[in-house]
Amino acid sequence: MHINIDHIRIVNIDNIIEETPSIRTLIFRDKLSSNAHPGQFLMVWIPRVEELPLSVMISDKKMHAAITIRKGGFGSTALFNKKVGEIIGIRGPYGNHFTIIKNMKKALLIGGGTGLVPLMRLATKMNEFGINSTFVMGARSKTEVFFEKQANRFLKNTKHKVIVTTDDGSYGFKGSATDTLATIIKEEKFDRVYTCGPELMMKKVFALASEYSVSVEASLERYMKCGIGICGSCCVGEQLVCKEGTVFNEKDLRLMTEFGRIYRDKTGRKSHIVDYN
Amino acid sequence: MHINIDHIRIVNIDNIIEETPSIRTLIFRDKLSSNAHPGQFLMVWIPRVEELPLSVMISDKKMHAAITIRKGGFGSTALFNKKVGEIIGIRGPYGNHFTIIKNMKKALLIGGGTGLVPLMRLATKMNEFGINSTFVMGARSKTEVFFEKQANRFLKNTKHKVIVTTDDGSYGFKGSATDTLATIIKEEKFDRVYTCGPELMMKKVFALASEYSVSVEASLERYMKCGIGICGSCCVGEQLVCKEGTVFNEKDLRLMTEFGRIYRDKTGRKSHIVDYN
Amino acid sequence: MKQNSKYNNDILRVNISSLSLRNPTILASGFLGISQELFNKLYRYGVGAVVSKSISTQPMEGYKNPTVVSLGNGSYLNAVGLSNPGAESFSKEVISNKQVPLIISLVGSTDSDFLPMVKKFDHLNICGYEINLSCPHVTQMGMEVGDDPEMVNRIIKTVKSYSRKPLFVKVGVGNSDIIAVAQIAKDAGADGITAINTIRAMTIDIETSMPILSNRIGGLSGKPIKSIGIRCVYEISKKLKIPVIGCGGVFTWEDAVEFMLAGASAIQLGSVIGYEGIIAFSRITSGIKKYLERKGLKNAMELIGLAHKY
Amino acid sequence: MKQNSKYNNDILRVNISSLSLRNPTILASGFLGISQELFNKLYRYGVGAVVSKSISTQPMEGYKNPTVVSLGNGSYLNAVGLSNPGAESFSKEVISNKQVPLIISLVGSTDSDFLPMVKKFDHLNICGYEINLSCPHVTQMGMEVGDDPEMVNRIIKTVKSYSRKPLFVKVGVGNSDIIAVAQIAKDAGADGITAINTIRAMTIDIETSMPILSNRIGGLSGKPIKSIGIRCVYEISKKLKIPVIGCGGVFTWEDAVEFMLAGASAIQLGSVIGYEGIIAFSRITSGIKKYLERKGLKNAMELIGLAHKY
Ligand SMILES: Cc1cc2nc3c(=O)[nH]c(=O)nc-3n(C[C@H](O)[C@H](O)[C@H](O)COP(=O)(O)OP(=O)(O)OC[C@H]3O[C@@H](n4cnc5c(N)ncnc54)[C@H](O)[C@@H]3O)c2cc1C
Ligand SMILES: Cc1cc2nc3c(=O)[nH]c(=O)nc-3n(C[C@H](O)[C@H](O)[C@H](O)COP(=O)(O)OP(=O)(O)OC[C@H]3O[C@@H](n4cnc5c(N)ncnc54)[C@H](O)[C@@H]3O)c2cc1C
Ligand SMILES: Cc1cc2nc3c(=O)[nH]c(=O)nc-3n(C[C@H](O)[C@H](O)[C@H](O)COP(=O)(O)O)c2cc1C
Ligand SMILES: Cc1cc2nc3c(=O)[nH]c(=O)nc-3n(C[C@H](O)[C@H](O)[C@H](O)COP(=O)(O)O)c2cc1C
Ligand code: FES
Ligand code: FES
Repeated sequence: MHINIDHIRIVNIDNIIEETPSIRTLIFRDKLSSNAHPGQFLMVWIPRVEELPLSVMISDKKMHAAITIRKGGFGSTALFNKKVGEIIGIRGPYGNHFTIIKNMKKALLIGGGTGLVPLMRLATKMNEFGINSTFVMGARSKTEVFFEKQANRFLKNTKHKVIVTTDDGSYGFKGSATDTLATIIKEEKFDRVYTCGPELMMKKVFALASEYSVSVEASLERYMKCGIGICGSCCVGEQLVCKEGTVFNEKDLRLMTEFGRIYRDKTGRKSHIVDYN
Repeated sequence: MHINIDHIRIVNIDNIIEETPSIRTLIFRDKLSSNAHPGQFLMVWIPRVEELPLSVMISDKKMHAAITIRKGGFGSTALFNKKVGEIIGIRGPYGNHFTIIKNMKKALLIGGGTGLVPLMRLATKMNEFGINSTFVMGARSKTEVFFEKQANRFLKNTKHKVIVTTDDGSYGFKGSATDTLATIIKEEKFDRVYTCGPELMMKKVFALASEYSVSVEASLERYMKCGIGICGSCCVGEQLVCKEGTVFNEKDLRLMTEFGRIYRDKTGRKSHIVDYN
Repeated sequence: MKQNSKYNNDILRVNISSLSLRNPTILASGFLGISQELFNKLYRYGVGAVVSKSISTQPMEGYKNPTVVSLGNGSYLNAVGLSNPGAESFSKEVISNKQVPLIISLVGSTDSDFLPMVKKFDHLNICGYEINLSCPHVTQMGMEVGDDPEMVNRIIKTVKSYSRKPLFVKVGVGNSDIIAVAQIAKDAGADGITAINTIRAMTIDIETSMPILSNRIGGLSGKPIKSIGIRCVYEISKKLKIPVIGCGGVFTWEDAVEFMLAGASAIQLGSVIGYEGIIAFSRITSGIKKYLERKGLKNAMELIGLAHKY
Repeated sequence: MKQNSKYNNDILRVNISSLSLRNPTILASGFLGISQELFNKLYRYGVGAVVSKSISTQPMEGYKNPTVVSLGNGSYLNAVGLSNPGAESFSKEVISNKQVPLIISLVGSTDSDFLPMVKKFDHLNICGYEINLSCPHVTQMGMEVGDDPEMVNRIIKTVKSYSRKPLFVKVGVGNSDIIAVAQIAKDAGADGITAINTIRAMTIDIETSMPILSNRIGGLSGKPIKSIGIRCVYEISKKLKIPVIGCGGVFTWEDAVEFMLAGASAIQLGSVIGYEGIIAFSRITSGIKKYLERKGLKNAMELIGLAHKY
């Protein structure tokens, strides 16, 4: 039977992985999500609580997929607190996705926080296509580092490097992920830089990559209601993040006057994006 | 593109044949109708006037079909008066259809008035399958005889007989079509009798055929509103003529206590079927 | 009444007011609704109850064809014009009814229309009435009556004063607040509400620029109105605490369950018959049964209004 | 206003009250309606005019997600809750508007809400207002206001007393007679009517027994409501002889033509965008154009209300 991806599918939480004290990965069986492209997202229904856009995380289990949630406000905390055996609803996967260039040799993946999620799915692609990659993961401090082991595992068939940076130096390199990028992008030639994470980080990544004429794909976040291109709440200028994004390339980003600058809240009002560190 | 047969298709009247002073055949292009099975009918929309169930008549023109209308009351007269180039709407074809028995050798077709229409389509099938047939056509008098020539033409590749009867003897055999049937059914063995016309005629046909243990298929008429099995106006007992009919076989007819007896009018009230001669 | 054993499943039995139905599927008024032989067949095919075509004091011819237009995607537009054989003739039709739980749908303009009709039916083997206050396309009848609170009150009181059989009032989405009409019906003594009827709508053929229905305007039924029906059932059952029979666009067992969760004690099937025929009743019933079993519920009535909690 | 030459077709130009649009396709309120950059893009893609998201005096957060549910078959249920940036912030958004024929949709509870808003927009490059009297899911706003004839009258008079720009009143199918509301709007001085808004509806997830929308009840849009919209446009335009903008389930050029034959001077597109994106505008426009040419008509306005003759 044909499944309408816009209809909510109820799934059972089969397994939960505690990534950090405030980040968990919930695993569920869903064929469509298991085939999602890296960078696509789901609209996740927490019944009678919220619906949130969340990137599709990968699961080792066949026909399964996952979401990785950081405990924060109302909706995310309710989701974080779900137990194995409880149910959630999902629709999607939505949006475009990261793309691989023909004859690509070397990729750089750089992200932070739950922005790492789409990059993890991308990492498995890199592995599959035999593309060597460097994966830079930023975190505030040691307790917030996650996905390092998985990244190494996902990339195991290729020549790869997983570099962790912490703002406070409690683990890996001290400094921000973009500091590290600034160093390695000078030394090595990458075919493309992929990024997802805080928008100001992505803005710096874009600036650095542009400086060294490296192609970029960045996955953006905006407030989403419908996830399917009708309500307009996720707009960045004339683009809809849910439909024409979430992934934009250097050409798109160059034209987006709001990228790294303007975020619209739930009401649609614009505010300036500020560094929350 | 898939066509929904329930949606009205507007067609142009390409040609009109005057069969008798009160009967005309209107020819139009419509693929679905051109492929209709013998006995199927169309719901014919005469814009802002009426919608009438009418049997699908055959047309020699490729991709074309026809309807044959007897001028009577409001709707039929409006349709009868349509000119070449005017338009009508059609939906369907609807209903089941006459069927041919495996290894059938000889068929008898018997009808009267516009009941001849589905039998004409059936005649072309007989020709196609090489089944020899006798076609008995009843009419009141000479001026009301029609389809004789066409029947001979449609049956040209088979051994066939077209017998016309008139009540007043002004043409062909004097008497009713069933009088003739009574004679020939004694002398010849038919695999099946097909009939369409006034219900009392069909009732006699059914009685005669049963007497000689010949299989029968009769196409019934009832007042139709929807043509698609929802309104119930066309019911004969528990059967819907538009959906389970219009063609019923001897087994059905035997169980139908209303066959040849009861007709429901537009309001759904029952009345007794009387000979209108 | 005797029950066909194949369709006897206590898990599916529902009670609505004083009615007890072997399952919650009911034939909606206006579908196949004038022949006792058809009612018998429907019962053999597993229907829980049957509502007749809406009957008026006198026979009505209704409108000229076209009276029913298919709009595709599981929907119809109809302006049959309440054609029906009239109470006298129809009471003779159903006089032979033995086992079919038959609800007579009645329509009229004033309270005085109803008493003579009820008198013709009340001694027959029928199990209740449905008062059609919501036909959207016949002037002076149905919806126009439903828009007149005083008349609604009088009609219901008149019927209740004569008959002890359960009385359902069928309401629709139109020019008045559906909750308000249902409230009046409840206050006047109705035993339940049927919601919803078709919704006033229209279709125009773009080649001729002409409305297709002879009456131009008709009532929309089928899939498009389901979510509107769910809303009405939810609001009426939640606010008025009165038994509700859900109607409008039920095509699958999932739709039936959704209506029951919204607050319906039973559901009526109409347009689906145009797509699947009367097999729809047993198909939907067995879907509900499997759902109940999977959810570990003992009886279909446990579903009624579950969504009110949230 | 400057016109994009690719979309200049005199055959498609329509006048509605004092508005002159290069073609009859308009973006419906609530779709993509908060970003000037998006309005500019829509105009590049061939839109005839744009209606903004409904704007209130203060910013509104609206309801929690889920706010939009796809019901399949070209239909959505939404209870966004009129979330919008508020008049102050939105007037800054559109201050840079140059060429887009922009209609500001306004929503409020009382007449006193409207004057301050109109004052913020009236001097900007906008071409009219649409008063939303028909949002079916926010209490004290939209439809509840539309159900109060005196308030409708006061709101319209207030806006008209300040502004000379054309004012359209958006009505819906709900608890009041849509014709009566439109009549009040006309009498109060409205220049046109937009019909229809979404219709109150609901969906319940059968696995959890829970309403999906956070607000439980929302508004149904898309294909299911088309024939209801056609009926409303037909009745309003025929009975009131006032310009009407058709809205509700327009997915194809055939739908657009049907609305115009019913009496619409232009049509709004909403839900179709979820299926095809904004390419829908040019696709539907070019369909209308071919139809006009085939029928030998010189201008789209010749279609308006043709069905009234029959
Ligand atoms: C495409 C996309 C992918 C995402 N992937 C992930 C992921 O994999 N893991 C993860 O933890 N988070 C992800 N997020 C963020 C996530 O959707 C929530 O924003 C976040 O979980 C905060 O939720 P909350 O309930 O704590 O928010 P609240 O406390 O209610 O609000 C805090 C802030 O969260 C943001 N937010 C809340 N609701 C939404 C919404 N519907 N759409 C966008 N932003 C919202 C807003 O900026 C809001 O101001 C993603 C967001 C987008 C747009
Ligand atoms: C399956 C079927 C096939 C038919 N095929 C033909 C055909 O090929 N040629 C032909 O001339 N006629 C055919 N008829 C009869 C035709 O539908 C009309 O009944 C007939 O043309 C009379 O129409 P009127 O406008 O003159 O009727 P009116 O003067 O309005 O009514 C006279 C009588 O015609 C019958 N009638 C009217 N409308 C309908 C209707 N919607 N359904 C059934 N009966 C109706 C009723 O018995 C009615 O009492 C067929 C009928 C059916 C049911
Ligand atoms: C052809 C037709 C005739 C109808 N006749 C009646 C009627 O006589 N009385 C009535 O109360 N409802 C009548 N209805 C409305 C149905 O009973 C039902 O309320 C409506 O069709 C919605 O249900 P559905 O979506 O399952 O069809 C009729 C509907 C159709 C399509
Ligand atoms: C998500 C969404 C938001 C809407 N917001 C508004 C609104 O703010 N103001 C308004 O008048 N109508 C609003 N509407 C109603 C639409 O403008 C339109 O009337 C309705 O969707 C019917 O048109 P359609 O079938 O083409 O979608 C909204 C509809 C949807 C689906
Ligand atoms: S979230 Fe609604 S348009 Fe993107
Ligand atoms: S004509 Fe309606 S059921 Fe046969």
